Amino acid sequence: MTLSGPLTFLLQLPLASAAGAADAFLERLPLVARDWVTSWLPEPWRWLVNSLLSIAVILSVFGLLFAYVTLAERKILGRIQNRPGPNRTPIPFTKLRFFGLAQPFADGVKSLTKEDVVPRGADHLLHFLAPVVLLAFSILTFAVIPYGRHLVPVELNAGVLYFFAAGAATELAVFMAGWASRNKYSLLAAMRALAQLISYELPLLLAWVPVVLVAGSLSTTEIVAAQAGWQFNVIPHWHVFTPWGAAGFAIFMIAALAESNRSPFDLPEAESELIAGHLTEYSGFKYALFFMAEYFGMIALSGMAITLFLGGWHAPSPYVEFIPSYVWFMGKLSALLLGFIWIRATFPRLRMDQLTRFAWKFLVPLALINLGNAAFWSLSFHWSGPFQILRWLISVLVVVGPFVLLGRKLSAGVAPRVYRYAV
Amino acid sequence: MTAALVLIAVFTLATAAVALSLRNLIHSALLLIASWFGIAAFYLWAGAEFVAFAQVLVYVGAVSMVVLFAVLLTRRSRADTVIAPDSVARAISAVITGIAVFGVLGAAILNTSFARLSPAGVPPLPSGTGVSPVISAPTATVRDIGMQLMSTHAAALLIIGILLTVALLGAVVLAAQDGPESKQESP
Amino acid sequence: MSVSDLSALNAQRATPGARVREVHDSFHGDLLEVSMGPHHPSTHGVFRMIVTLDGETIVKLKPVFGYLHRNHEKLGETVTYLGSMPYTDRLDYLSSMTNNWAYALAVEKLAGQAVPERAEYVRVILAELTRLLNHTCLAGFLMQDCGCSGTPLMYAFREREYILDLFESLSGSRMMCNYQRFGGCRVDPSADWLAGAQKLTDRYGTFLDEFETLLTGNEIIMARTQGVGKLSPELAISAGVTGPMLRATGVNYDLRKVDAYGVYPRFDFRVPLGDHGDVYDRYMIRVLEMRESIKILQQALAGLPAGPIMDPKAKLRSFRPKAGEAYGRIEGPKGEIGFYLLSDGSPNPYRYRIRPPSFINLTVLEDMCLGHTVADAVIILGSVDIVLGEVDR
Amino acid sequence: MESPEQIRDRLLARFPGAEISVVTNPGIAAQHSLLLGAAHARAIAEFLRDDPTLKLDQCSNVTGIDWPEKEIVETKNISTPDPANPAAPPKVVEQKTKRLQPGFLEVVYHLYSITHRHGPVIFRLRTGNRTDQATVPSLTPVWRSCEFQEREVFDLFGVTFVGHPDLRRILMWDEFKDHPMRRDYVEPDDYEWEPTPHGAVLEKAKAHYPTPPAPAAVAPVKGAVA
Amino acid sequence: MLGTGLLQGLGVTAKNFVGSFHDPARLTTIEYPEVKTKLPEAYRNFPFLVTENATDPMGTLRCVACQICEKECPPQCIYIEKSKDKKPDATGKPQLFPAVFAIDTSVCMSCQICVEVCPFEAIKMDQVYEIATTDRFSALLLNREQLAKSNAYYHEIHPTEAAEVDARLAAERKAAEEKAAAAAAAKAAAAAAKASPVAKPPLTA
Repeated sequence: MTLSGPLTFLLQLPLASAAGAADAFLERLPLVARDWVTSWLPEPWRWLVNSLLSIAVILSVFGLLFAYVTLAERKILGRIQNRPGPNRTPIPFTKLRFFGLAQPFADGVKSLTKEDVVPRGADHLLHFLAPVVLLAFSILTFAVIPYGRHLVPVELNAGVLYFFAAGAATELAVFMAGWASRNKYSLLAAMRALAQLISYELPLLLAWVPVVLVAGSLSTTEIVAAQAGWQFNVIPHWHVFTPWGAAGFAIFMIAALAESNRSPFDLPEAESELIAGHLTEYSGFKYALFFMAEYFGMIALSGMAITLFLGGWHAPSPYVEFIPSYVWFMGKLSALLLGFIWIRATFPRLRMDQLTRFAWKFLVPLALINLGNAAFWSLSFHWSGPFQILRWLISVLVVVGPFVLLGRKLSAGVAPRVYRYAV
Repeated sequence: MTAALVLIAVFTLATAAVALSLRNLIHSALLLIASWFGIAAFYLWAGAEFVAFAQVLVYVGAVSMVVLFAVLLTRRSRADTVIAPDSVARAISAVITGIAVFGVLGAAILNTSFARLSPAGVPPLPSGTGVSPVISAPTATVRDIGMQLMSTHAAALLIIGILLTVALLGAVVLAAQDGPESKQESP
Repeated sequence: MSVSDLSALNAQRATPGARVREVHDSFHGDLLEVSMGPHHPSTHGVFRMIVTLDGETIVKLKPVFGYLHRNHEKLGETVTYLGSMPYTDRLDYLSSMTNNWAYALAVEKLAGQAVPERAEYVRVILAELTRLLNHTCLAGFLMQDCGCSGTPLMYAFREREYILDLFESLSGSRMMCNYQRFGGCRVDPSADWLAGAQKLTDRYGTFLDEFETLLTGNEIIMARTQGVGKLSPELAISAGVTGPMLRATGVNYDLRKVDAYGVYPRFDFRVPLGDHGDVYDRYMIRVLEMRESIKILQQALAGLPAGPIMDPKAKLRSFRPKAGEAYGRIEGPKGEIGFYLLSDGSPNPYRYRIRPPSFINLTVLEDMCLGHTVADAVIILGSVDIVLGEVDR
Repeated sequence: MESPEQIRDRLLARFPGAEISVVTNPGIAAQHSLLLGAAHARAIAEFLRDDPTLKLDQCSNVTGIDWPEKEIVETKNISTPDPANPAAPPKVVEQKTKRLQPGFLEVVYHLYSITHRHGPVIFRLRTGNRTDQATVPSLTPVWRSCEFQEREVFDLFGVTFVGHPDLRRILMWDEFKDHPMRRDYVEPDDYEWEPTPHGAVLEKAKAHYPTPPAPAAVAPVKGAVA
Repeated sequence: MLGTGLLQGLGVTAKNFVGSFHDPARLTTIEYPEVKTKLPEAYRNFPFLVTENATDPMGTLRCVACQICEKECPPQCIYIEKSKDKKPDATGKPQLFPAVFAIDTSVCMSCQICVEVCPFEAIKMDQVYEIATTDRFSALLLNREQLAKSNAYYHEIHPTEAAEVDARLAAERKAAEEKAAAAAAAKAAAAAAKASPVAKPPLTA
């Protein structure tokens, strides 16, 4: 991180200063727009309208993102499966299709107009509350993510903790949905959801603890700030480009897959086993709310992964810093979402016991070792020259060694087989 | 300011009380979780951001799951119905336990030396919202809490850790009485 | 059936197999009875399993079927011998060509009808194409049951389309081919068709390579399928399990080798055998069988003789076999498909019986599922390879 | 593989007193079968399964056949030589004898040996009649593959298998009354009413549903529509 | 190492993702109402009745109402009523014709057995598949007029098969004509012989 020499210095000379980038017009555009709107209001109202505006912007941007992520998921899944995906929904009253871009709105209208069926034996209150609670908590998580250089809705000292506290309540809603439906499949799904949450909460938390340790703060803005700068103007100082950061990022993303109930960890809604899991008895708009919350969760976790490991809104190189920070954030977000979709298209589902075993016997030990690795990394920050190479070597070894050993243990007895033939 | 406190307190106590009185165990459990949210809100009100979020994370995120699991997995055994809810022995033991816990907590509170807070130090809260955009002081940062736990209260931390480990092991031992016949061959 | 009856059932089962575990001790909670199906995404049709669960572990599983029952055998007794041929398409609608063949073989046995050599070759080509089709689809369905979001299934269906195109251009229909006749085949494949079949055969290996890269080495699939749904060879033989499921247990029994029907003895192919009898073996045996099928196809297409496609003495109208009975069977993709016909000399069979492989293979479903979880039951059912049109008849 | 006659002789030597006979198949396939009496069926089945030379370890196919009661008219030409004129051709008198063959149900088992790769050995069991004595011993304890197939025969033909562990209906629903594969089975007439060119079904349906549901659809064949 | 299989799988799906944009062998979807596949010649759907002459379909049906197809039809979806009188067919021979010929397409399973058993080449398989209708009852019961289609149409949909059929029919017709001519000649010869016993029998016999 601190390997700086004359070469770096020379490379940095022709570049604009960070302050210059911060003041670029595009960079400040959202702030300018906000101030322009609030300037029409009397002074005492401005703070309130400011917060309302940021809420509205977050909701609309991520609502739209949700809509198009569903479309992108269906289209990418389609392309991976060698079919075009939804492409026939026209703009209403016209024959213009635009590759089916109106599909999410058609879906929305459809789910709004569908009958809301509640089973007779269901717990009506909880059945209604479950999607509301789920959506509320998923939206709460958006509050602390720094979307751009100047775009943090709420600056909290314990921002990361807040994020995960809000996220932890979502599985509660899944349980409520499963239990209130009065359906055996839903109940099994609820139990699975609980077990899954308990199992993956731990690796998820342990995966970001090293970041806090190295960055020295629980505030999201400070964590992003700690990842500023570039090595030789090409390798950014993002946490993912350190051995412990790469391992932490991998663990975090695996746990995030599990937390957002995505394949290969989509057991609570395993369609081939539990029909639709906790969503079995939901229809119409409540179903759509669940769907939305699930994607919000996915987007929020990706956003947090970007904040913690992928340098937040920082550009990958000073040469492309002229592109505004929020564009970089959204680009990284899209890449991660693409990864989610890609993984979903490829992997089968794990079984419940394998899922928990994978968490407790593989991810948790790896995350704990990774914590030690990060501690070593932060204690050895002053090593330089050949010691720097040694530092990398040790750190990589501490990541790869346990991975190989634990992986071998995990996959014991599972191997490709050789078959015999009778002629 | 105080209105917010009153609201939080009423919410917490009411949910706890209703949780106690309900017959449906799942509803009780969910209300218990709601009251934990109330406690978290109280911490927030008091400016202890870290503790508040930790409360939600630990209690709502994890302990609630354990509670729900316990409710769902426990078989309704005959022993529950035999003990009458209003038996004298039970009431006495409950009262004694309650007084003991209260005494310990009260003593701890009374013996703690609180840092003096200037009125200005209390964070300005928009009444009723519970979450403030900026909390300035008293900034007990994570680093401070960590330092405290690792130095002053290291012994307590260790003891709690051992206690929890023992409890965990006990739970494992209890759960493992399944016997070898159900040991499933797993790949 | 109550839990106490289970021990009685266990005692009565003379053959080896998993036992129904009695769960009535104080530690276990109440058992949960879940009715999987008839409307369940993974039961491959309208099939129902009444599953009794202890947590998520299966302690009892009773298959219920008949939702698609149309008394096919009675229908066969009310129509002529020829009239049953299109009905056989509808048994196992993934492999109508082999059903046709099995029925034609049984009738030919009954009536002593000879088949020209060219027709025998064409039958082998079509049967092996059907095997490719069926096994590819099965692998896709199995992976769908494992939770792959449709990707392997779509790849399987893409290849299936090419085979169905071949069937359509030969027989006129994609799935309900109605192609075989007593004493030959209905139409002679043209040179174009044979070239198309050759092209498909040549590129099918490439597809299988890609398919296997996606699935065979996948750690999740291996973890999900290895050691799951084990079937012992003794139980498999006793329960009449046939086809790839039997060979996955290590029993070397392939009717193409044993009965040597048709012109199979002329082809050089091997029979892959599994050693574990679990879901992974059943999947892999099918994949390996597909590779052998490609070899057979290459040989059959190269050696296809010229000549008539129908025996000139074969009768289409007023076909009345002599009184008597015959049982003919072939190695269908799902196992031994046989037809038992009893003739009283009239134009309609007196008794028309189908030996449905997937129905009989389901006998051991409970034995394979006991002690596993719901998720495993789904893939075990998927690995049995059932088509409800055949199970329920 | 041994012929059915050889198997019969060995079985008779092993089980003296058992009813075993060979049923010849007049057809071209010439798959002859053994007819076993119910009393020794189970023991014989176990013998067939375990005998080292036969080792019929797979029971491939189990099926029922319904033989309803039928009147058999046997025509016999009796030639009586004319006592008065022995040189003349004998006088031929056709004599018809009517015989009532009692009905029974038959269960046919097709056995194969996976070990020795031979087969089929076919044997049959017959019930006493089609009503109250429609029982045969179950062979499910000998071969598991009989479990579902015997249930199917029970369901569709009404043969009760004594000793079957789980004898329930399998393809028809539990409340169903008749046995549909019997030859005298009368189909229920509760068809959904649909126009069809075939009068029989239409008449039945109309009898069941006195008022046709859709008057527009009554005309079975409408006039020319371009 | 753990995960290599998974990575290979990701590679395969990525390959298919890219391939679906440029490789027609991968993306096989055809967008149906706008684009249609070319039907193979052998494709069959429901049967139709062949008429010799499109201008007079009912007068030139090849069907002679022999009812073989009605008997052989496995789902029993054909319904025929014979005519009371006879009409001359294409060769001028008086034949019965179907007064009623109906096919219940809701029951028909397109098995082609009626085509195979027909000794008169009168019923063939059609290729029209867009036959959805909102009337479940009478619209699915096709009558004689709806079923009759010309031989030219048959040539259009099954050219090879139709050519074979026509050649066979022509040969049969020719044979029949020759036979008839021979019979007529023989008759004439017989008559001639009767008239003049010294006349020689015709050579064409």
